[in-house]
Amino acid sequence: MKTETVAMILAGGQGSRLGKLTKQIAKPAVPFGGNYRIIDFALSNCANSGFNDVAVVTQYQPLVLNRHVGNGSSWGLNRHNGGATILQPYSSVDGEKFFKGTAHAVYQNIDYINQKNPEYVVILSGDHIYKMDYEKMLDYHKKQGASLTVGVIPVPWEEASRFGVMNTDKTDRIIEFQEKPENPKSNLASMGIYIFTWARLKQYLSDSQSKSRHMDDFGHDVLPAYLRNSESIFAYSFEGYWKDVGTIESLWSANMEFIDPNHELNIRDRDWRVYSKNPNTTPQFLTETARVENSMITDGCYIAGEVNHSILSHNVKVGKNSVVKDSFIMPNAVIGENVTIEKAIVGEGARIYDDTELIGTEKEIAVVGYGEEVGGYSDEK
Amino acid sequence: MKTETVAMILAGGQGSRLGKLTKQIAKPAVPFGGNYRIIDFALSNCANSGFNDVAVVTQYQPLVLNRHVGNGSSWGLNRHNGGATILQPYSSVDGEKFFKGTAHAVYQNIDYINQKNPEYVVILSGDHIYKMDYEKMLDYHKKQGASLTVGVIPVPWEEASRFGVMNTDKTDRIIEFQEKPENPKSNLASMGIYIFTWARLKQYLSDSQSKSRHMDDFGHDVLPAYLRNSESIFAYSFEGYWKDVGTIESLWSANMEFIDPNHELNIRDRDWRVYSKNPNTTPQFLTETARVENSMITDGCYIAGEVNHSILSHNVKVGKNSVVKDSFIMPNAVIGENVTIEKAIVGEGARIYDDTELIGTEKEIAVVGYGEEVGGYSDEK
Amino acid sequence: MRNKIAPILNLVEFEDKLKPLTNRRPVASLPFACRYRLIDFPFSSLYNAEAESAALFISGSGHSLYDHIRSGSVWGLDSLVGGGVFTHSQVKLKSSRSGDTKHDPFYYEDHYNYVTKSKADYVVMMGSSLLSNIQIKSLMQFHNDKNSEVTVVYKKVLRSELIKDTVHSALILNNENSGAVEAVKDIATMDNGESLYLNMETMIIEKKTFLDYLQKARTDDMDINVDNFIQYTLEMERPIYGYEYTGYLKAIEDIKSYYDANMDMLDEDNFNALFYRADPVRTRSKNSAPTYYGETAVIENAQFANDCEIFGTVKNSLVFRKVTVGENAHIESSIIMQDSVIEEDTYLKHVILDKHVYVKKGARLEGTPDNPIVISKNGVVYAKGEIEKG
Amino acid sequence: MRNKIAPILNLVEFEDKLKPLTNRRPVASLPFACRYRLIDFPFSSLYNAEAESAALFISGSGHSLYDHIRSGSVWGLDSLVGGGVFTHSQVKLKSSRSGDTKHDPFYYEDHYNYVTKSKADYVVMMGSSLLSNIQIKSLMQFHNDKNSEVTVVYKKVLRSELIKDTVHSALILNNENSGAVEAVKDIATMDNGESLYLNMETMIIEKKTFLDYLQKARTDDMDINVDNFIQYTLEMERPIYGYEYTGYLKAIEDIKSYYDANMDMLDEDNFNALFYRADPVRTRSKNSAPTYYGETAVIENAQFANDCEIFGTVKNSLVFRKVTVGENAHIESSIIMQDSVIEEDTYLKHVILDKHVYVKKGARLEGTPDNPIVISKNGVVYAKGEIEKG
Repeated sequence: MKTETVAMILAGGQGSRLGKLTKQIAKPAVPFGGNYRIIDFALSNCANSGFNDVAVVTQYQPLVLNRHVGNGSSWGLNRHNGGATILQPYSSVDGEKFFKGTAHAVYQNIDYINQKNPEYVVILSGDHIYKMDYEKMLDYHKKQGASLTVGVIPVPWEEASRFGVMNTDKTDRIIEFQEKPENPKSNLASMGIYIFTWARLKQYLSDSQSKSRHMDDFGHDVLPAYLRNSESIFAYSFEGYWKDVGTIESLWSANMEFIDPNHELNIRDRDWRVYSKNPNTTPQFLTETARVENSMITDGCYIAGEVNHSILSHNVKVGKNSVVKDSFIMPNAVIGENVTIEKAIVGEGARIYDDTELIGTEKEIAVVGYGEEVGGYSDEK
Repeated sequence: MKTETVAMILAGGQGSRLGKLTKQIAKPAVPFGGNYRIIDFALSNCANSGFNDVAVVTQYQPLVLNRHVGNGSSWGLNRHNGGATILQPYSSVDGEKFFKGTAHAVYQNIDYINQKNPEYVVILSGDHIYKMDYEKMLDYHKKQGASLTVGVIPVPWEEASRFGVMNTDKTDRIIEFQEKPENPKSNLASMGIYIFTWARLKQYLSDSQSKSRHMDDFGHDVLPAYLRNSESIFAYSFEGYWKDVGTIESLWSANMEFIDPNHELNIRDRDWRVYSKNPNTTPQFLTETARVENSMITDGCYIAGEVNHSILSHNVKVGKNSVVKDSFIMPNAVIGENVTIEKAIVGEGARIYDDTELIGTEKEIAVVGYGEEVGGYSDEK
Repeated sequence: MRNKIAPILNLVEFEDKLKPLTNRRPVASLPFACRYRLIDFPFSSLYNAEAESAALFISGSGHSLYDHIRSGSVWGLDSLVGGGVFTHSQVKLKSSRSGDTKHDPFYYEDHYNYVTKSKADYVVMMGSSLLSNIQIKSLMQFHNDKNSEVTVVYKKVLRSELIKDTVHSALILNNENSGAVEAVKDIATMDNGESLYLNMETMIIEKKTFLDYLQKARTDDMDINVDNFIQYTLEMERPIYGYEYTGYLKAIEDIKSYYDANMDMLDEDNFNALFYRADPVRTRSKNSAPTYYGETAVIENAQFANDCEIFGTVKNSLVFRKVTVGENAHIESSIIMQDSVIEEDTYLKHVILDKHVYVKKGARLEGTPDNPIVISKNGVVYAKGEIEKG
Repeated sequence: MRNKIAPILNLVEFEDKLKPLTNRRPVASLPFACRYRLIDFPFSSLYNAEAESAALFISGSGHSLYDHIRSGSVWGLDSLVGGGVFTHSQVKLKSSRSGDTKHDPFYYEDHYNYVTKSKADYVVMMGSSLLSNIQIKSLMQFHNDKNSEVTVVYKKVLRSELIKDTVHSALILNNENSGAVEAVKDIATMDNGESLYLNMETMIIEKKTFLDYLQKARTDDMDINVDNFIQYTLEMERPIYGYEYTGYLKAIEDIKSYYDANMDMLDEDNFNALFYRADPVRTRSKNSAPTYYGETAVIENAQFANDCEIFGTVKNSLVFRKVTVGENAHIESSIIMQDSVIEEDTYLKHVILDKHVYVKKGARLEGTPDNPIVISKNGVVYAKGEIEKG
């Protein structure tokens, strides 16, 4: 069967602004929303958009990410010789192949794409929270006969200078690209989503290699080269919830928004589901002393304390007389008795011992790392 | 469930002595015996030995190898949270992690092993043809209370100087290791199979790292260090067919031996099966003009010519009036009409056009590379 | 451990007293404890024993069961290499319980083929209606230590823990310490108040002994079940032992015992005994969102699965997936199965709602602990107490 | 393409004339062409149309079929996300063919639930006994181009290509170019020599129309099959078209047609038409070694699966997996199913050996092309012409 589209999810970044949350795992593998990891949104979008061939390009601390993605079966991707494929650095007769940038990562994996021999390659990033029908964007790309279509989202004008913005003409053709401009001419920010007609992109990447030109990054190198050569580049406008969760504060606030049952993402929509790998665990057990209000709780939790406007991921334990408020607790964390947690993110498998206080502010969210222990005999780090 | 044993199959080598056969694929992924790839023997041994957790450590051209191994389901390994896991170079906060040697590859993947927290780690190489019950060797290791057991095989004395040989005392304890010695004191050659008690090995690898000592290779570094420290190291003697297929000639002769229905490997033994990933293909079709004698043919083949003392892998086509003799033909190769092939290895997907002669000798086997075209309008490379 | 056991699940179980819950499903696929079905318990025992395959014998079409089991991958039973769940619908088997027809010859042949093709040394027989979490590895250890040919799992219970006309049987042991089995006896004939060794209908048996009995059973047109194996082994005077199970057990025999078993889970000791005592219990998990508890939710000692939205009061109850509970709804001591909707201003106490029941605004239902009200699948409950059957 | 079709496989097919091959298997799991079973063909059509699920309706226990299908992963039907093979054993359905019992109400409910839960726009109905390789994507294209509500696949054949008392029917078309269907007619009533449009019992139908008919069928206790859909659509005067299939087709109706279909595969044109014309045919492949042909093997126009060892002569025959053919064995114009052993000095011509048949040294069997000898599963053939049934 001919493969029309290959999606490449670039999931290699360290996400260093997430501090200790990404010390041992890649950013796309960071938990989100109780039942998910960040990359689930991009993977589910692929599945819901009808893409079967999805490569996850990864190089930073990939163990958790790789096990999570597996063969893609959790997202229904393991069908028709397609499925999720993990692409990681490797060596060849040409030497070792680490990835120097987004476009370089694609070039280094050109063998994978050539085997699939697609018409189109969709470049996605693995670290945004959104629901998007890429098939509609692909239809647009085809209709325009574009060699490149860039996904853009309107941002408030006053924030536009924080983004790479696209200036378009009246037909939505991109005529200029400004990276974090002081005086933005447009408020259309790049989402880091590119649809390339593969034959053309392949030419650019291969030529650059033979001519020793740098074609490492899509934004810095490829897009300008396309513009210089008057390729037909179009902007495809996305309207809807889209959030980068690259910092502690944005990760926290995205989770807090997510609690709202009327959240724009509509997580319970059966027609556009967000899939994840589901752990094997027990039901949620709320004891006689539990008080749970305006919160999301996941299977495997055991709650004897109070939970208020928070998200508890699977297998979290909350002891008696403890209060968890305005917080996001990652899977398998254990919270003892008489603990107060407020405006915090607690990492996977962390242990908060009895009688501990962990209180952050909106400007400085309290963070407990992966497997970290707080209170009790251990020092608070 | 506690994991007793983790098996690490070191499959990262380039296998450069296989010339153009390993230009695009790793040596363990090279086809063998009609229906197999070389690594199938180690993987099937793991499955038959009752090991569920098998890591395939790879860095050279891993695309074909990774797709072949997948999650290990073809070998029945995908059970009980175990399964095959591909480990490839990655980066971390400590920098980029390419593998400098066998022991270094294990050290770089210490996170994977720690998660499994096994008693024993079994180190295997992915490029030998043999059937071996590792569980028996593990039982021996336990019985001896060894910290390391090395799999050895007796070789003719005159060839011993080509190997790493183990001198043992009367109790089979290894007291000396000689790497390719001029005057070997023993004819027990190392098979590159090690069973380590993990806690001890972990200590060696971690200590060496903190002390900046080199502990890159099991044979060159780890084994001598163990000997220096008087660790209890035992030799476990394997008797049976064992073949390194690291050169064109050894790959060819191992295949020729494999044809023999009385071959020691006993490929049709239902109690110790060699598993592989089976392609979806049609039955074997031998036409009215076919003549097949003393040969192994695989599903998907179409034969209108003569095949004598050869192995045809799946989906090979042999046209009318062609003769294939004393040769090993890899999957999807197409051989036209009036072709003569003798003492040759034909690579995957190669095309031999009509009226071509391809004749090797026992000393210099004719080789056609992966996807290579010979005869017709194309030049013979 | 390599594949050593060939498990046979006898799922032709007594289901009449569990209607209407068993109208369209075998006992084995009865929902339990928010996320499970009864079959998950024997299957998880098999998983933890690293079994590679299982043969199922059921009556009827088994659709709901097959839909749950699928390839068996959740329980490690889908290996491409010698694995698989082999299903056999024994249409005639059930009627033969009443003795009026002969067994289909395939009944014996299917057992024979499965066991002989397997490379196992032992056959393990299990059912699903005696809810428990059995460690087969320990059972096997005991079996080997005793040099037993047949070892049957039992639990010491009081006669009163089983219903009056129970179909289960008790082991008569030589003495408790040795565990040697002397006889098997119908419990229905025993007096209340007696303590007894309940035959848990779980057995490990040497492959050869299994095949020996199979031949006799075929000749004499007998059922292949644990009771008959015990009788046979006793007759042949071969070594047969009882293995004591000390974990949580409940015989699911009628609506009340089904209801009680679920309610038992709200007791932490029982919950931990079943789910955390031995090895984990695995079930097919479905993609889901976390459960949302609104500002008006009041929860007290209750269990929930993912994917619910709760705005009312839930006390001493178990709530399955995708259930909505409206504001001012009051649910107490009830079991609410998946896809049910309980609108606002409703009152449910001692009620079992099967899947996809709709409780309309203002409706009230109150059963008793001994006689909970059961609403069948797809039923609708109106405010005036009318119930429309699904 | 996202999931657009809800396929229903009606596998309650006419099997009486295929005995003894169908003694223990439905028509759908008849072995074919060395490596396949008939179900592989409709399933591969579904795979190539990227279907995500399928509902199967069979009679009997279906064990051999389920064992072949397993999770459906070979055909992409095992997606965790909305996928699955849903099996329904319709025990009563079969007897209802003779009109003496009413349908089980679940018969209709199962169809209804499957189709309404699916997010598909169309229902596709197929069977397995009309061997072919249909491209559903092209069918759907045609269906949409015609703005049809029901489109039925047909092939132009001669009356003589079907058996005298065939159960199949023919379409009556308004004219061949438009493809509009005017009526459906039993072929058994038609004269030999006639050319006709064979109703291939494969149909695509708008979901709404399907559900409309389902309601009527439930009320009137009618079968859910292609013929009835055609009648209904004609009565309702809705657009219904025939879609011409031009590939290889064989109606597997009796032993002879089954034998002929296999023999057809030895003709390269037929083989290519079925296996290479459209999309690949997928089957569950088992782990295997290559087939070994010894020095004494003589092969002429024959097909083999892996895992055989051949030392004798095989002409114009099809040999399944794990077959051993001894020296000086002569096999001609025969079908040898898996696990059979043909010892040396034997002679087989126009023979069908079911699985695991043992032909002892010196045995000779010779049928005719019109009446091949069939040896049942596990049978043993002795030199003196005695046959011991398996």
